[in-house]
Amino acid sequence: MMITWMFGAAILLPVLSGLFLLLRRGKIQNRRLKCVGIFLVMALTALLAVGLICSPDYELTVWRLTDTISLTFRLDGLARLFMGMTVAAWTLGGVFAFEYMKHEENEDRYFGFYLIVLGVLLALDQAGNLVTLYLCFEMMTLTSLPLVLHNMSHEAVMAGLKYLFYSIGGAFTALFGIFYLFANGLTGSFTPGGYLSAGTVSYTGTTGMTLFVLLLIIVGFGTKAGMFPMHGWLPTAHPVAPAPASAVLSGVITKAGVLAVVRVVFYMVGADFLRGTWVQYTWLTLALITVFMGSMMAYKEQLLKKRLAYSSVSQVSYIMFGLATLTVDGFVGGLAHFIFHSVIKDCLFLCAGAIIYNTHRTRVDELRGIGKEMPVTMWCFTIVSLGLVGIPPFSGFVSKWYLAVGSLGSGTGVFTWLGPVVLLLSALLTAGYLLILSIQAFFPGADFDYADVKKHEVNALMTVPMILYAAATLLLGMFPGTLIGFIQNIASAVL
Amino acid sequence: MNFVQNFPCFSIVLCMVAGIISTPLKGKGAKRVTLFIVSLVALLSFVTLLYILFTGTGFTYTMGRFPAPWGNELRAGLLESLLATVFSLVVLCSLLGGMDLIFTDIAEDKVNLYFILVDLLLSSLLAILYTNDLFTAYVFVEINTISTCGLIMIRESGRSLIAATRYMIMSLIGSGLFLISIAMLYGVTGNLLMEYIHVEILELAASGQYQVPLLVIISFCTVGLAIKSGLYPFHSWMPDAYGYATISSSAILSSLVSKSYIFLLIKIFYCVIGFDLIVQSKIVNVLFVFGLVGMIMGSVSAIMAKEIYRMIAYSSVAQIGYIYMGIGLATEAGMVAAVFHILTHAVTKSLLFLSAKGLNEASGRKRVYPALQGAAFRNPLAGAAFLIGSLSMVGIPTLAGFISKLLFATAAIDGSQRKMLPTLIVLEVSTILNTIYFLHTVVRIYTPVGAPEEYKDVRIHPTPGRIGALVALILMNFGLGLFSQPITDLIRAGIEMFA
Amino acid sequence: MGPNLALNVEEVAAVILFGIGFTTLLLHRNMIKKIIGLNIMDTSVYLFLAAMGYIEGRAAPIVENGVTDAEYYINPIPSGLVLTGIVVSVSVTALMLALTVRMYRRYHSLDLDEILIRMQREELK
Amino acid sequence: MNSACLALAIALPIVGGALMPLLRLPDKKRNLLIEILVLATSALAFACVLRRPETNFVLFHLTGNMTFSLRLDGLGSVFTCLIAALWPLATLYAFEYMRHEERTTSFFACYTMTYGVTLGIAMSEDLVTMYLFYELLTLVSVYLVMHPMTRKALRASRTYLYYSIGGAAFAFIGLVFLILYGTTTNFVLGGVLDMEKVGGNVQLILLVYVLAFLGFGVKAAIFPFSGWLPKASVAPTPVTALLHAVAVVKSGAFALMRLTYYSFGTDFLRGTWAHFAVMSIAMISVIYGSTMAVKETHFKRRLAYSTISNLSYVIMGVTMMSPAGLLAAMCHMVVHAVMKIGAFFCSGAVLHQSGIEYIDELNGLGRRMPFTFGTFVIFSCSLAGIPLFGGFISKWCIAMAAVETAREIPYAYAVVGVLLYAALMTAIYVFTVVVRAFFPDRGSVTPHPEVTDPNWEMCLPLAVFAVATLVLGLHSGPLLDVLQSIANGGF
Repeated sequence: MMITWMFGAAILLPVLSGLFLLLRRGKIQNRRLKCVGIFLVMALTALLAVGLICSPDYELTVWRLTDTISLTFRLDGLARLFMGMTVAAWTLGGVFAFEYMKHEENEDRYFGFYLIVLGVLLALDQAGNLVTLYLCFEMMTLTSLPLVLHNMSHEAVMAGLKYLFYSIGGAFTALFGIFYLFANGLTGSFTPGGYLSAGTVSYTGTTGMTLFVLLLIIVGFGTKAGMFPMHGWLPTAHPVAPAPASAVLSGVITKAGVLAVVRVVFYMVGADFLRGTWVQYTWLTLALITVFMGSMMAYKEQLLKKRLAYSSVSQVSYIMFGLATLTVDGFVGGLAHFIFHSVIKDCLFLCAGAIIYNTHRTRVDELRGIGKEMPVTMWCFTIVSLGLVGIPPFSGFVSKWYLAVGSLGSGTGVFTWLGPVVLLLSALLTAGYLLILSIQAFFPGADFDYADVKKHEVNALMTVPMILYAAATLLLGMFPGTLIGFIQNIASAVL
Repeated sequence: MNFVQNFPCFSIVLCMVAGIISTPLKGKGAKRVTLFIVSLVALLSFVTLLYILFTGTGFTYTMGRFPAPWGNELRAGLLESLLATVFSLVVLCSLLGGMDLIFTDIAEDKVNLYFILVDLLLSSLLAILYTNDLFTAYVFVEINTISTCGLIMIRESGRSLIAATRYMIMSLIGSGLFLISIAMLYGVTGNLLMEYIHVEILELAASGQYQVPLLVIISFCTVGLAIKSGLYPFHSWMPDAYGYATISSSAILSSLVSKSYIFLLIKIFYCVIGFDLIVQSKIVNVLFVFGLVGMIMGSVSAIMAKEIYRMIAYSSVAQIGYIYMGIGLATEAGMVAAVFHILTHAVTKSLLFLSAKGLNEASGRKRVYPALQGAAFRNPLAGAAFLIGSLSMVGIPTLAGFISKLLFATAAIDGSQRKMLPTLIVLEVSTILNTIYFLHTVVRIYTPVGAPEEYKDVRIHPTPGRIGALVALILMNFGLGLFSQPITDLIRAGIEMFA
Repeated sequence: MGPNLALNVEEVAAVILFGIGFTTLLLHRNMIKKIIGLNIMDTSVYLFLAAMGYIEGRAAPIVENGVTDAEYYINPIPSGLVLTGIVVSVSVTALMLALTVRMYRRYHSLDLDEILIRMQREELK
Repeated sequence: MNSACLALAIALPIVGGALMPLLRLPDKKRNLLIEILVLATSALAFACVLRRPETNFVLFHLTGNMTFSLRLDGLGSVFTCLIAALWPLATLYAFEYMRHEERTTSFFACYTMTYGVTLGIAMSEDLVTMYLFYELLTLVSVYLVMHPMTRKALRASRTYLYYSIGGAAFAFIGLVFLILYGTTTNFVLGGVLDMEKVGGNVQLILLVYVLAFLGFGVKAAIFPFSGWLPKASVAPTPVTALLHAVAVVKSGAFALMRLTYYSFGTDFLRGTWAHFAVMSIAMISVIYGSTMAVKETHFKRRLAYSTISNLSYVIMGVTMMSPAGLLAAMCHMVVHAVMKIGAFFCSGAVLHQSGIEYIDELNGLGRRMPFTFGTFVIFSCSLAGIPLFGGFISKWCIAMAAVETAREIPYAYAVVGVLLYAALMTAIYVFTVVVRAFFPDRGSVTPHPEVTDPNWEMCLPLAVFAVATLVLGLHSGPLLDVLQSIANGGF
């Protein structure tokens, strides 16, 4: 009973306070009070979420849409992992935004939707069956749309629409698969290991068709994760959104696609069903293409936030690649990379936001010598960049290690070695597009004129989240044991 | 011999007598005589119909005292008396509906002549319906032609003169062909009475003699009557003739005259040649094709027409196409459908012409479409009548046209497979075309805005005669639509009496 | 064929005349010529009928010498038909001529096409 | 309940509407009278549905075995309830909407008569009766299209007329064939074809079915014959909303259900080339409608194209030729009716309050008319098939039916694909409106800053429909149960 209440509160509290904020838009004059209120809501939600994370597994059927379609939520290891990441990223991003959004218009609307998306994401993380997952997925798309088009320039609105249509299109593609699976008997809630491999349900679909719809689901939900060929929205949408929004978009929302794929593949169908089939190879191929292509595009890109967006395209597909190997190590690597990349990319976007907020510079070549102006920001930037490249002892190294191990042990023919090669190549490119920034920022070269450079760092509301993220990158890289153990528990259940 | 058996002959003679009486009378007197006689004829025909229904068989009536095979005979069956009833009722309604206009359109000293012509026309129509020998048929066909010509040209405008001329020329060609076919038939069989010819022809057919002359006879006769009834390529006289005569003439001509020839043709098919022989001769296929083409071309011309009367006249071309299509199906069901459509068309076309006149009066006597904008509000009765007539032509259930369409379609499906699809498709295409021109006009007359200023606020109050005629025709339309079962049964029984 | 043609010389003549009359009626534009064509056509049919109606060796159907046996006379109907036909054709011709006069008075032409053109011109005014 | 009540329910609005112009009442009294009339009819209709008369009601005999007769069965009840529920609300909306128009009396007369005729379609016992009401529907509703009396409206009304009557002409062929080859023309679930009579003419009958399908499909705006619908959106919004989203077009879809499930019979049709043909037609219509809707910038016309696509969802359900398909078709019929009439009313409210017709002029209007656009968001989500809203449920049903059918006929998978393609297009064409209304480009001007939400007469229907959409989405179990039993022949 207590859990039901906590569950309801964790979702409804942010949603309702977000709605309240939207309805009282522009009516609350005292900004400080408002920010404190929002912070309290987020903190309370985080507490509730932590409470849920610590509680034992449960499954709640909240409502029945029809006799066969129910809205069910369940808490398991995967849900805990995602919930934890979500509240953490959200709270830090929120704090950052208190300062960042000062000079933007319509901040009430921003915070209103920001809170609503938080609630929806918490629900999404705990979605217990296909329909609930799909519902939350759509809701997330719709409610996060205002975050993307926040600044309302023509460009932003167009980007927002692009985001919307890619996401919805992807979701509908996946819906085809959901229809098929559901109509043929896969109506239950998510179970580790899935139904088909275990044969615990009378399934009437044909193998060929099931494989096909699985590919559709992977590509469909993969849209959110920016997987080739449906990655087009990501580099358009991220740069136009406000920096804290980009951070959570890239750090958390893209991962929702990963979550959905994991749920379907590992919790409905079962990895064994997929292993060795053409769908697995296609999935691997798509993931690798995305990894490589994302890095290349990021390397070529001159706009800072867009570069980061391409980087996200590439990095999220690391996760996809790990999952696609269908091995325990790959799975662990993937999910670990999910956490690490979230932390890192959140931080990178916050740094970019801080730079934009402070100096209004958006292009990479304008950042020479900025290390002198904003040392804290750039240090954080450098630390997490190293993490992303995968240099020990930073976190990215751990996940990439597992990914490589998983790939080598997957028995997928050419992919066993091609995977690690591409990952390495991409890591090199990552170094190329991120570290070069740090180098230019701190060592602008002899001809750089330091005369009119003053140190003007952003204030604590912005630096603290960045520092926390950077610290997390380092700590997770040095002491990954707990996290990896936790993920290994999940992996052993599903594989 | 029962007294009732004299009625067909009486009707014909009465009409002629009415014409003779009308000669010295003035217009008003002639009108009274004619109306009386026409009503009387309707009554007599109806009694005949009841009598035949009651006795269950038709009868023949010998004119003069010459016994067969020489004399002239009338023959009354269910079909003849039914058509006679409907025809005389339609004549009555048309006259009543256009009465005020007869007196304004026609020079005062000629009004009585008009009524004489109408009497003559009705008598010839009745004679064509009832006749049982080809000689009488020919004579009355010619009388029909002459009186029709008179009815067209009596309103002395340039167009009506030319229309009459064109009508005469086409008609004379038709009657020439008809006449020569009669002559050849006589040459082959030595008889003019239908039954006797039929017997001879059956023998000839059985023995295989005279195949070619027989074919020529059938073709001449069919083509001659087809020309006279205005089947598609021979229709050019119709629009002018119907469009520019006084309105009663238009109503009578379009709904009755050509139908009488068609009925004569049907009668010849059954009673003279024999239906099986006709089917073998393939002439029905020719009729079928021309019927189909006529359905489409008539409608297309109607769509292109710029005046309401010409539109209705072209629609008649299409409707005659329907009837020939029904005949061309060469089945009994097709024939029933054709005869039923004769009735439908008779009551609908006269309704349309009369109501179109009403609309025309409400629009400053202009006939072009733009002038008719909103006319139904200026003359509500005429508007409603035109609406109902149009809906019937389009084939909305509960109206006569729907039943016709239904019968045609059913006949087509029951009949030969080769004719089924063309029939159905053309039927539906023609329905759509009908919709286009009829309902376009309906929409226009019911559009309350955009009427020209000068007669925007005109309100027409129709004469009692007009009201009565329109209401009667509307009721007949609904009657045919709602109680079609007894009527089709009647027609079927009538056709069986032929054979 | 030859002997048949020679035997039925009236019928052959009738058919030829019919053709002439028919085409004249149909194709000539001049009203008067049309009417002449009409008459030729009708006449040919009467010739045909009369030829058909005559039976070799019988008398006209007028009772002569008190003989009432039907075998003695020819069938009166074709003759009657011819007579009636002549009457009809006379009246039709009269009607046509009357129409022609009317039209000539109005349009000053006997050419049907010309009349049509003039009529349209008149209506346009 | 006496079966004469059926006839009464039909006659009441027809006669009442026809007499309305003769009474010459002042506007207020007339409106009151009409609302009472409509409500009474609805009450009667609901009463008929709840206490269904067991017998039929014969109006009169036509020829032979053809009668004009009324009878309420399960499918008819669904349609009856649908229109009986929507009509009073739409009428209420129309009072406010038409306040400043001319010739309102004749408008409302036809509007009310259309109600009766539509009920007639729902309550017809056989194909002949339905054909009669089907034609009448065209005739009474054409005046409503031409009501603005502009050149455009007149042209649209003519187009509507030609399409509809032309369609009926082809439906007529089906009617005649059923008279000849059926045991009866009455509607019987499972079909009435007499297989002995059909004999070797199977191919012919299939062809006829396709022709009749196309014929009745004209009203349901299937692809090659959908041209009239977008044009007809020149009509006043209450007409576009009620007739061209519900009454008229649903009559077409309803007729197709009757034709497929109750006349020709699905056992006869399943798996034949005709089945593939009609399925393809439905799919093409969906694709066409949704794609054109994206292209269209006129608000009402966009919704009209959306109607084309959504109606063909219903028809896709129909063409699944299974009880599940019928269930899905009925479900989408109901759901689409509620959400599309709501969406149209939103567009009408915008037009009425601000005169804006084109979507690119809607910049920021969401702020000015929060209620209207708030409800529009609900309708949009429902149209796009987002869970929690009604549209999702019906799409779910269609997809389930399609997957089920696809086990035998793999072609039906294409239906699911088309469904999702259309869903994407739907999302595009509705959410662009929402985004424009709530998130205008910076620098674009909000026109008519003084515009507000309309008064209660227009808002009440909107609220009701929005709530209905949500309820259908959240708690559709009972509805689906009823529809399920109808589709299985239980009613």
